[in-house]
Amino acid sequence: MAQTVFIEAINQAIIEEMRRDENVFIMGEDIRRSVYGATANLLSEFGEKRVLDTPLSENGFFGAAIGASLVGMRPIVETLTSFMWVGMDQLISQAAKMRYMFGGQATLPVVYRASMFYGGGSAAHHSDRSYPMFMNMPGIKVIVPSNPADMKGLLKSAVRDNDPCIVFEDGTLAGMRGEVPENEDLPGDELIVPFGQAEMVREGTDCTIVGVAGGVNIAASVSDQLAQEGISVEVIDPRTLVPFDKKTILNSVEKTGRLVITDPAHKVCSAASEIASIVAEEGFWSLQAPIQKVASEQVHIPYTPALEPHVYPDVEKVTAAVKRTLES
Amino acid sequence: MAQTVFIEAINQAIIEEMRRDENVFIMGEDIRRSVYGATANLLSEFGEKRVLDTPLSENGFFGAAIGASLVGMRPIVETLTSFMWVGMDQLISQAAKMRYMFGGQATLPVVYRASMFYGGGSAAHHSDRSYPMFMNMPGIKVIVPSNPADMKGLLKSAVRDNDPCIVFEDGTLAGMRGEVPENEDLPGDELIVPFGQAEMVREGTDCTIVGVAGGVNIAASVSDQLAQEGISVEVIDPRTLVPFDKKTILNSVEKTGRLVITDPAHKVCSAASEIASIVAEEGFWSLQAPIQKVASEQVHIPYTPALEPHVYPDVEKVTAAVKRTLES
Amino acid sequence: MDIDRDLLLLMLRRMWMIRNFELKVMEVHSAGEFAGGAHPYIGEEAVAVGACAALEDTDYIAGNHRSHGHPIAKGGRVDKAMAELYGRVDGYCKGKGGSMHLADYSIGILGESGILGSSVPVAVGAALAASIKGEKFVSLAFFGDGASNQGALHESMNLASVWNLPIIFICENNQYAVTTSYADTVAVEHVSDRASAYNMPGILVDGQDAIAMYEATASAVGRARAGDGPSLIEGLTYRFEEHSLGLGRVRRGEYRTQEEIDNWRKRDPLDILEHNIISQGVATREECDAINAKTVEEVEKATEFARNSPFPEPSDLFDDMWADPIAFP
Amino acid sequence: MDIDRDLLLLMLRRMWMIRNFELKVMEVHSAGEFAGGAHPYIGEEAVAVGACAALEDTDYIAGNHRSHGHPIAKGGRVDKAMAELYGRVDGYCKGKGGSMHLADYSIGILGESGILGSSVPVAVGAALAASIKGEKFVSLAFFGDGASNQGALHESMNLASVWNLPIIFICENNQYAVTTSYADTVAVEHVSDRASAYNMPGILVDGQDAIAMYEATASAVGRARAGDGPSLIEGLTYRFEEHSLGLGRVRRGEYRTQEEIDNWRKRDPLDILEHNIISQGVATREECDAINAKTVEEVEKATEFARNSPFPEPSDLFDDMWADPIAFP
Ligand SMILES: Cc1ncc(C[n+]2csc(CCOP(=O)(O)OP(=O)(O)O)c2C)c(N)n1
Ligand SMILES: Cc1ncc(C[n+]2csc(CCOP(=O)(O)OP(=O)(O)O)c2C)c(N)n1
Ligand SMILES: [Mg+2]
Ligand SMILES: [Mg+2]
Repeated sequence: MAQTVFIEAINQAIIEEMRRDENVFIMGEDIRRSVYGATANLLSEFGEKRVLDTPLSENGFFGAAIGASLVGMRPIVETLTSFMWVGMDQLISQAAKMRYMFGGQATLPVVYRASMFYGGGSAAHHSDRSYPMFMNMPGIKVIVPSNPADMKGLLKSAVRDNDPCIVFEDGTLAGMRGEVPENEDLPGDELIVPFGQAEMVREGTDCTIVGVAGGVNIAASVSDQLAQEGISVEVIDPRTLVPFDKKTILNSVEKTGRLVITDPAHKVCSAASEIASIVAEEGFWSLQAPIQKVASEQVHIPYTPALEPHVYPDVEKVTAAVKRTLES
Repeated sequence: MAQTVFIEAINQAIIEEMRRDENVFIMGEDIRRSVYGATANLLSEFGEKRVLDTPLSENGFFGAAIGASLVGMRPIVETLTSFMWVGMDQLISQAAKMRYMFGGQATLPVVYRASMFYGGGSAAHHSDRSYPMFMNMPGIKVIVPSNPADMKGLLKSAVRDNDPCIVFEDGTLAGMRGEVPENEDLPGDELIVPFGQAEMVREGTDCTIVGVAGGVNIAASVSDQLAQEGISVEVIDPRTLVPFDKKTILNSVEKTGRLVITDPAHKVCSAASEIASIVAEEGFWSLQAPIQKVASEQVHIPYTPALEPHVYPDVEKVTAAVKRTLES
Repeated sequence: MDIDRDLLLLMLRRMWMIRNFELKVMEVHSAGEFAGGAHPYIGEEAVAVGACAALEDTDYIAGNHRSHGHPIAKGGRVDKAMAELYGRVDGYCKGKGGSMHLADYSIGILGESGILGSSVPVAVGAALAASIKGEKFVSLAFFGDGASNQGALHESMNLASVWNLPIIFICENNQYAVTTSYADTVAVEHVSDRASAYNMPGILVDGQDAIAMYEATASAVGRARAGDGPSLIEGLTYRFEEHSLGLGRVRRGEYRTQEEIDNWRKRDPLDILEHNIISQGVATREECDAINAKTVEEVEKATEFARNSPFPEPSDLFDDMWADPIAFP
Repeated sequence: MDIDRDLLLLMLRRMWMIRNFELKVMEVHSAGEFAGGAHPYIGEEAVAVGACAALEDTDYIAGNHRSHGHPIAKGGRVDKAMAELYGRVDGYCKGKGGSMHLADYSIGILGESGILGSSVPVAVGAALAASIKGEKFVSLAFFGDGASNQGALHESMNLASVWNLPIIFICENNQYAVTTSYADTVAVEHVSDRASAYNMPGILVDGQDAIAMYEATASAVGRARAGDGPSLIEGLTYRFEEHSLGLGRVRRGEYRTQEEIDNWRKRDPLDILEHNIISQGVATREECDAINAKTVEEVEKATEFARNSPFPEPSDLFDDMWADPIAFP
């Protein structure tokens, strides 16, 4: 298996899908010169018609992607979570709602790739982790890969999916290396990761940690460290938040009796809140201790490195949460 | 005490605040002729400078309100939740973030009055109940009045508050009559409802229901009906979701051991999810049964009256949830 | 331009269809037969009908809240439209969309949007697909004078221009957004004057004259198909009725004078088209009246169809949410 | 126009301040003294300085990601600006904003926005306040050629025009948005051509000439204060450096030729202003050099100030979220 960087995994997925289906095209700001790194080599292979540099008009080109998808194309749109506010109307009023509103007539196979820059001094305007908002609004599939292989396999699934998808690309993972299987080693000669299937990242018996996006690595580290202290922590990566595999989580909590959730989103109405509420409703009798949410503090992302790290979940906070739940 | 219609309570609050402070002004679409009913008689009393009909440019005038607030005005903006997507960038990137991002230099006393039309055949494009998204993003106070008196008192507080506020005006309450105290009967001669103080709507001992906005009336009806069966249900109205009075709820659950939440928002990452997650973390040892969320189904709002009512929480669903929690 | 006889009569038929559909809608709405709001297109029929007469079934349109005229003008079915207003399973959207969200994907009607300006980028996208695929279809976006102030319009016109897309922007300038005069909200005299800011032709057309609308649109469509890019057409028109059914607060005459309304009613687009048709000897008064009568009949049948169509079952609630279904939470 | 000697020298001082500030920022950034990105304003100094020279302290400005030039041009302090880039408590925003979010509310700098186009409606709002209160202050919005395609610009210019607000829109057309040429994204030849779509004056100015920028802005400010409404000014300029520090992927010359860069560098705004000043006998070469040297010194001091300023304490994290504080969840 090849060691592949997260951002390269994105590039591989795009290239494979554009080769496979000529209706796939990509648009975004400065993608021809691959300013953000994921769109390298596309222009030379696929040409200007299928690799579109857009004006700064997120609402306009988010919508143009929707329109193109309605008439048979499969657009991939590159953007940042923080620029999605500008194009929110197209995402919510059109992408999420059209199919239902038109009684199933509209099919919108459009993929938004939204980078989440956070943790690197990008400050409040460039550090959004907005997937909980898209969980609240039905109609968009919410994809949160936590490693290069899933990134590749989930993005390929998104391109083939017939519903609008937002793939939240966690910027803290951009340089992460991981094993991505070679196509020839795979059944069907390609890497597809299906939606709605959580992955068991670590098995354990004392406590379950559900990690979201970059939170998965934190959870895995906590599990590894606590193993040294004889504490056995199970780690689950939901991989997609819509659809959501609650069964794997409920089963795990049934086994461990304890649940910690680590989510880089702001903690109020976060994915962590939702998962906690599901378990408090459907897994209540399994719980032997209070659920612990470890999510970002309810402040904006400060620029200064002296403050920024204190906003997010980290190994220390998650370890403390696991210990709290074990002690109570 | 006068019986006042919800929409008239809004009008009273606006008139009183505009009389009190000449920096208060109001802007929105077709407000001079009070198309949505809450802005009657403003133009004649306050004139064109302070009662502004805007072009259809939500992002533009949401932002203009922010700018005006930064330099000493106190704008009230009338809109609908469903039009807020168009102006989301100004709400999130500017209103919510400016103060923190500028290290406290910016003060933005701006109020958005966002009607939530739902339940009356307005279909997917006009029926949003989007407050959970604004709970997720710090920086905006989230106000959810459930009756005419609170509507008036909370809106007046919002106008005086120095942070951006969104007052979510539940359209199912537009015609609701309720007692609104006369100013001369009040201490300070006016009705002010402070933020962050939940109201105990019914006292009870067997189960707690937290209702959000229109959900409060449902909860109260359930409490009244179940009282006939000898079941004692406490009903709590948080009145504001940001800030949020968790203490009153945790105290109530300590007493009753059971929690049902009824919230007209879509159920995933809803206010109900958040409240459930708080209690599952901080009130866990009080709970004697699984928490029950009763929120809107995860579909868009269908137009037809044959389907629309099935989306929302209602007395039947909430009653069933209370019984489920009592039986388990 | 020399217009085909059949096309003229098709336009007349569609305009009567819209007029009679809307009259029926007003009647049954005030009788309480359905509850949601609706925005009558009466007085503006020539705009949509003239524009859509220049299109093929394989071309696309997208529209707005004033939503019955566009699909009928594009050849949509009144029975499915009416059933949709009644919230029935046989409606265009199985009752899920209602008045503001008619769509017929079988003939390129991408759907009406209740959020103003919001369907315009979508229409741009259909044109983008034509450009990428190298196909000849075009796309047409309807929006009001009020909506022309939305940022979405600016972005859409700019995108269409820099990408040279086959799209026609049709501004239905009926001079008001609800109660607000366009003179108070549009900084320029004519919306079509804004075309120069996007380096595209901007054409101001008498929106009461279906033939003029057809000719302007046909020429823009010709440009678009030839690869010469987008156009902006403004049809100057007037809404004869109030903004919407069920918005009782706005009384007639409160924001516009009776005189203004009366003057515009004298320029009824149906009178104008019939006058042209008859004076050019394309058809007689009797033939025109027969067309009108035929559409009255069709609308009547459509209303019966709607009334007899069942409501959806509660279990239908979850259908149509996803193309590739997922478990509902 | 006859420009005051003091004003000319003030402009020169501010331009050197920006230039030397940016050079220092590039130096310390590449030495790793702070981590966040930064967008150098080198080459474009005349635009902001000329424009702001036409303002009073009681007037307002709002800007964008290319954010060091605007506040310095408006009279902001380099020590607090530099400390902000270093993420220190003595920074303008106590380290919470960083390079892209400088602001100084004491002198009308409403703040720089990292979301493009997004500060423009805010600037419109300040002008709206002037109009409602009947006061004489004006507001000025800076945005790039790239950002001119945002819907926010359309809505803002239209609002300002229909409400006749005292605002000046300043497009800094440096001809690229990151790697994308404005010719590929702006459908019209000059951004200022779009003014006609909003019924306001649109003025194309040589953005390398501070005096020209000052004169155009002063006359627009005069109009605005007199109640004659908004203006759009486009300063045609050029970014001498790459888009941003810390965006390593874009190599010089990949999207623009070395020749183009060299040609523009020959039109350095500092050379042009000094040439004017010296040739008009306003000051000597030596006096100009002394001004430059003085700003080098101030920037040096500012850098020391920044380096010596402490980082915020972790407990400061929750400060400044709310004006009327609430319990944190
Ligand atoms: C984004 C948005 N803002 C506001 C509204 C409310 N609204 C519905 S119709 C209308 C007036 C529209 O005017 P115009 O675009 O001229 O179309 P017309 O109704 O005149 O056909 C308004 C303000 C809306 N539906 N969407
Ligand atoms: C809404 C939004 N979209 C995209 C970006 C990313 N971005 C930052 S700077 C930039 C280019 C801006 O070009 P222009 O407006 O011409 O300003 P310049 O950098 O040339 O000064 C882009 C695309 C952003 N910050 N905000
Ligand atoms: Mg109109
Ligand atoms: Mg530029």
